Amino acid sequence: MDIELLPIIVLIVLATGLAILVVGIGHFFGPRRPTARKSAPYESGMRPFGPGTRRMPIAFYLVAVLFILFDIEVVFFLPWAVVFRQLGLFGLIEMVIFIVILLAGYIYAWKAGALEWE
Amino acid sequence: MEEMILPTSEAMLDGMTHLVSERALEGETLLLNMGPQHPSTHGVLRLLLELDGEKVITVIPDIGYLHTGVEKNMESKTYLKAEVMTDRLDYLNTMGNNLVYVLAIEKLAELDVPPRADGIRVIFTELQRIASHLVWLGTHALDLAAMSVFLYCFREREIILDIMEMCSGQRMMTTYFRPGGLWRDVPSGFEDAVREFIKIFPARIDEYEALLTRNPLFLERVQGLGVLTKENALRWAITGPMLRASGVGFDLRKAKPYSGYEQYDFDIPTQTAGDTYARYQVRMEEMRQSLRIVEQALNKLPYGPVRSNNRKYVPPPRSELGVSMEAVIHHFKLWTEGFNPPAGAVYSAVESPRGELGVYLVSDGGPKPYRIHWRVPSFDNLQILPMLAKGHLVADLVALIGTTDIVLGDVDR
Amino acid sequence: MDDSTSNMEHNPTEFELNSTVQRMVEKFGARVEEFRGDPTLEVRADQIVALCQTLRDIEGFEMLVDETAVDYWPAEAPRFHVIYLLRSVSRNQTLCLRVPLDGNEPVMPTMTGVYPNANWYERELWDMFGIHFAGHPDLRRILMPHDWVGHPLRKDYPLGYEEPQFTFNYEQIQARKLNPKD
Amino acid sequence: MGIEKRSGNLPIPDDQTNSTTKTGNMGVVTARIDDIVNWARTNSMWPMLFGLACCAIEMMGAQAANYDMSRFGMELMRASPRQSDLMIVAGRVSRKMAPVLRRLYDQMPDPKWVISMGDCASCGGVFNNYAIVQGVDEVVPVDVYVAGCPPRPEALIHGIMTLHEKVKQERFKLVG
Repeated sequence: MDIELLPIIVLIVLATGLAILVVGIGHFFGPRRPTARKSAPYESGMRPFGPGTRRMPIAFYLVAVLFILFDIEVVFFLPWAVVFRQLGLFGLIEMVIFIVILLAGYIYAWKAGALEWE
Repeated sequence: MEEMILPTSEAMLDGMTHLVSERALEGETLLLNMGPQHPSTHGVLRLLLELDGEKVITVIPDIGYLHTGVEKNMESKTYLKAEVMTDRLDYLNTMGNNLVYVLAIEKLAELDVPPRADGIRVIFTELQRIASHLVWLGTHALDLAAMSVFLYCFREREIILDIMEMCSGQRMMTTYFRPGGLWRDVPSGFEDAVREFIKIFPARIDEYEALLTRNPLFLERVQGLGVLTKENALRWAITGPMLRASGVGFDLRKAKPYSGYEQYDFDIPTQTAGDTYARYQVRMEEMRQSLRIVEQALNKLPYGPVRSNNRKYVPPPRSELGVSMEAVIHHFKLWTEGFNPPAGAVYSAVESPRGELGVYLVSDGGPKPYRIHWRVPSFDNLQILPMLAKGHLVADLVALIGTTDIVLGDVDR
Repeated sequence: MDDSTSNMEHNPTEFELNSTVQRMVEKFGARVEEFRGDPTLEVRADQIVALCQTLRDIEGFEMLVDETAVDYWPAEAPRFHVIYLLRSVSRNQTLCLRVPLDGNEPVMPTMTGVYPNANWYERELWDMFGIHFAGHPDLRRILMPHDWVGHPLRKDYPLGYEEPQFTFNYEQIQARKLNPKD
Repeated sequence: MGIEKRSGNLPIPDDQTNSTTKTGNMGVVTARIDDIVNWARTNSMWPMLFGLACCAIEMMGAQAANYDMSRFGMELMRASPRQSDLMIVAGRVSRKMAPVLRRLYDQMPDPKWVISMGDCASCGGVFNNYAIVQGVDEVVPVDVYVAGCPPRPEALIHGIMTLHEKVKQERFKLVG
């Protein structure tokens, strides 16, 4: 474990530690007084009705999948951007090909009307 | 009391079960409450939405969550005390409410109003129109995610509220107009404050226009949304900017001028597209026209009394009380029992920022109004929301509520 | 009442409104009252829909501006008067119609066939006065809670005045007032 | 082990100085846990977006640039009761709205406070009739009443400052 990775480890430990600390304090010390009226679902002020989980139209699923797809694409940029200098021209071409492939997918989705709601 | 989750049919529908389609009841389409507590319903309006995913199938408005029983309460108060309630109806157009109530009394009692009072009434009503349009623009843009416009609009609105507070002592609920004129004359700093506002405001409107008018994000959301044809507008008795945005140039200030509007030269902005963008353009242009009226009214403001000297209806000035016995008698009568206008029924209407605001006043000769009905524009403008919203997305419904510019105090009375 | 309005097709004269009123009087035998320069036509309940139909189609009154009611409570015979205010945007005229109704639970034909925006007005009249409109597509309460009893704007309905809480009657009001603590 | 809230018995100090005096040397800052918790609560108390009538317009005015309520930690008007600590009842509450108001109050997580803004919310105000609930304290427990019809934005902010002082007085005892 060479010394360069130490800062990242410290960062991870601090971040998760703080998160756990904050949530933990709230979880353990926070008073819990659930009443039926408080835990009733919020229906903008009206009485809740019907089952909580209902059938969702497929269009929501489509939008979600498209988002995840292009989000992962962005995640691949990060390691590339870090070593961008060392990779030089080869890295650039590699990434452009990667982007073009996904761009084709994007244009297809756009033309097929996946982004419009209807 | 235990509140368990009730099945769909009885619980939330409060007697509206027969209006909801069969698909909704068994859960194929989503029944959702855009209910009384919602950031974009501009008050306590409840819309029962039937949604197929994001698309709105039917909208069932349920109003009455701010019903204040003003008409019943005014029947038990004398004319002057009842005027205090008129401010609370359409709380964005308080001066307009006062004006229409006072005009109704003056028409009923055939009271004369000195020209200076008429001029000041016009100035304040137009300033109130600008203030109301500013709140409309601020909240409408806020609903469409243009946060900064809200803060700019309220900055100008504060200037107008300061002018109103300077004259009437209250920022919003002024009760400044009284039957037969005004409560009292404007203070000396009034003219400079209004001139200052006239000087800076056109630049501010250009600021809003620069932010929104050619902003593609805004245009994408408002163009072609909620088209209201001319026939539909007339059939559903839509009045005000919504009617003028559909091509009918009907404005009560021109059609039936009151308080001396015929002296001022201003034009009525109209559009023909009838969609949300047309209504936006009409209201923005109306702000400029109102400013023109304020300027002309200020230049033509005559000197003289602000209250008619008809002692049967208007209390005498305090200076007279020490001198003449009749003044004391009139003063005592007016402030204890109020005045008794002749029996009869009148309808008087003014052009409020939302449309035709009218008062149907029935008097039986007693000191209290026998029956007073407020014809409010938002009541009709809200009635066509289900027709406008059919087939649009839920996000467009938010823009539609903004463009109808409804005020729930107006709708529920 | 005649005035020069730039965007009106032609400005109406006093004579024109009177001629409309005269035609309606002959056709429906309506009674005319004049107050502060505004004519009011009084017709029976079964004539009102036909009258509004002719007014809208022939006389050009496109807009039903307002529909309200007045309760002359002690008078039993015509207890409720339903008032219609029609407006002709093209001719810039306003006309007031009045329909007297007898009894405490009057029934009246609906106007939604002629003017669709009467829908909510009539629902409010049912809610506030208890005037039933036959043929109304969905007559239910609009302003009051759906299970409210009574019609508030009737003259015999109490105002619901509650004595305000001052120092001298603080204890009695405090005892009666429910002050939830949680 | 939870913290049981017990309202303090100290009178609200007339001048606005903080009720806890600072210790002498500032080497190690010690403070009671009550003060830390109260300090955290008062400085980020998020109101619920619950505008009813005319007072809501004044509340928007107080939130806007000129009076800027967010200087006192009230940056966000949370739309849902789940994320809000303070309910400002801004406007007249009608009989049809009272159950909705009560349900929203119940759905707010503890600790929660209520400011009744304006005369109509505090005592029915101008409207004393069948349609208006004569005072919100018949529906929800109210902490601070702000007078005015509508109260000026400064009056609302003063009401909020009074609430902050009241919250600062609260003392907790550790429940075993």
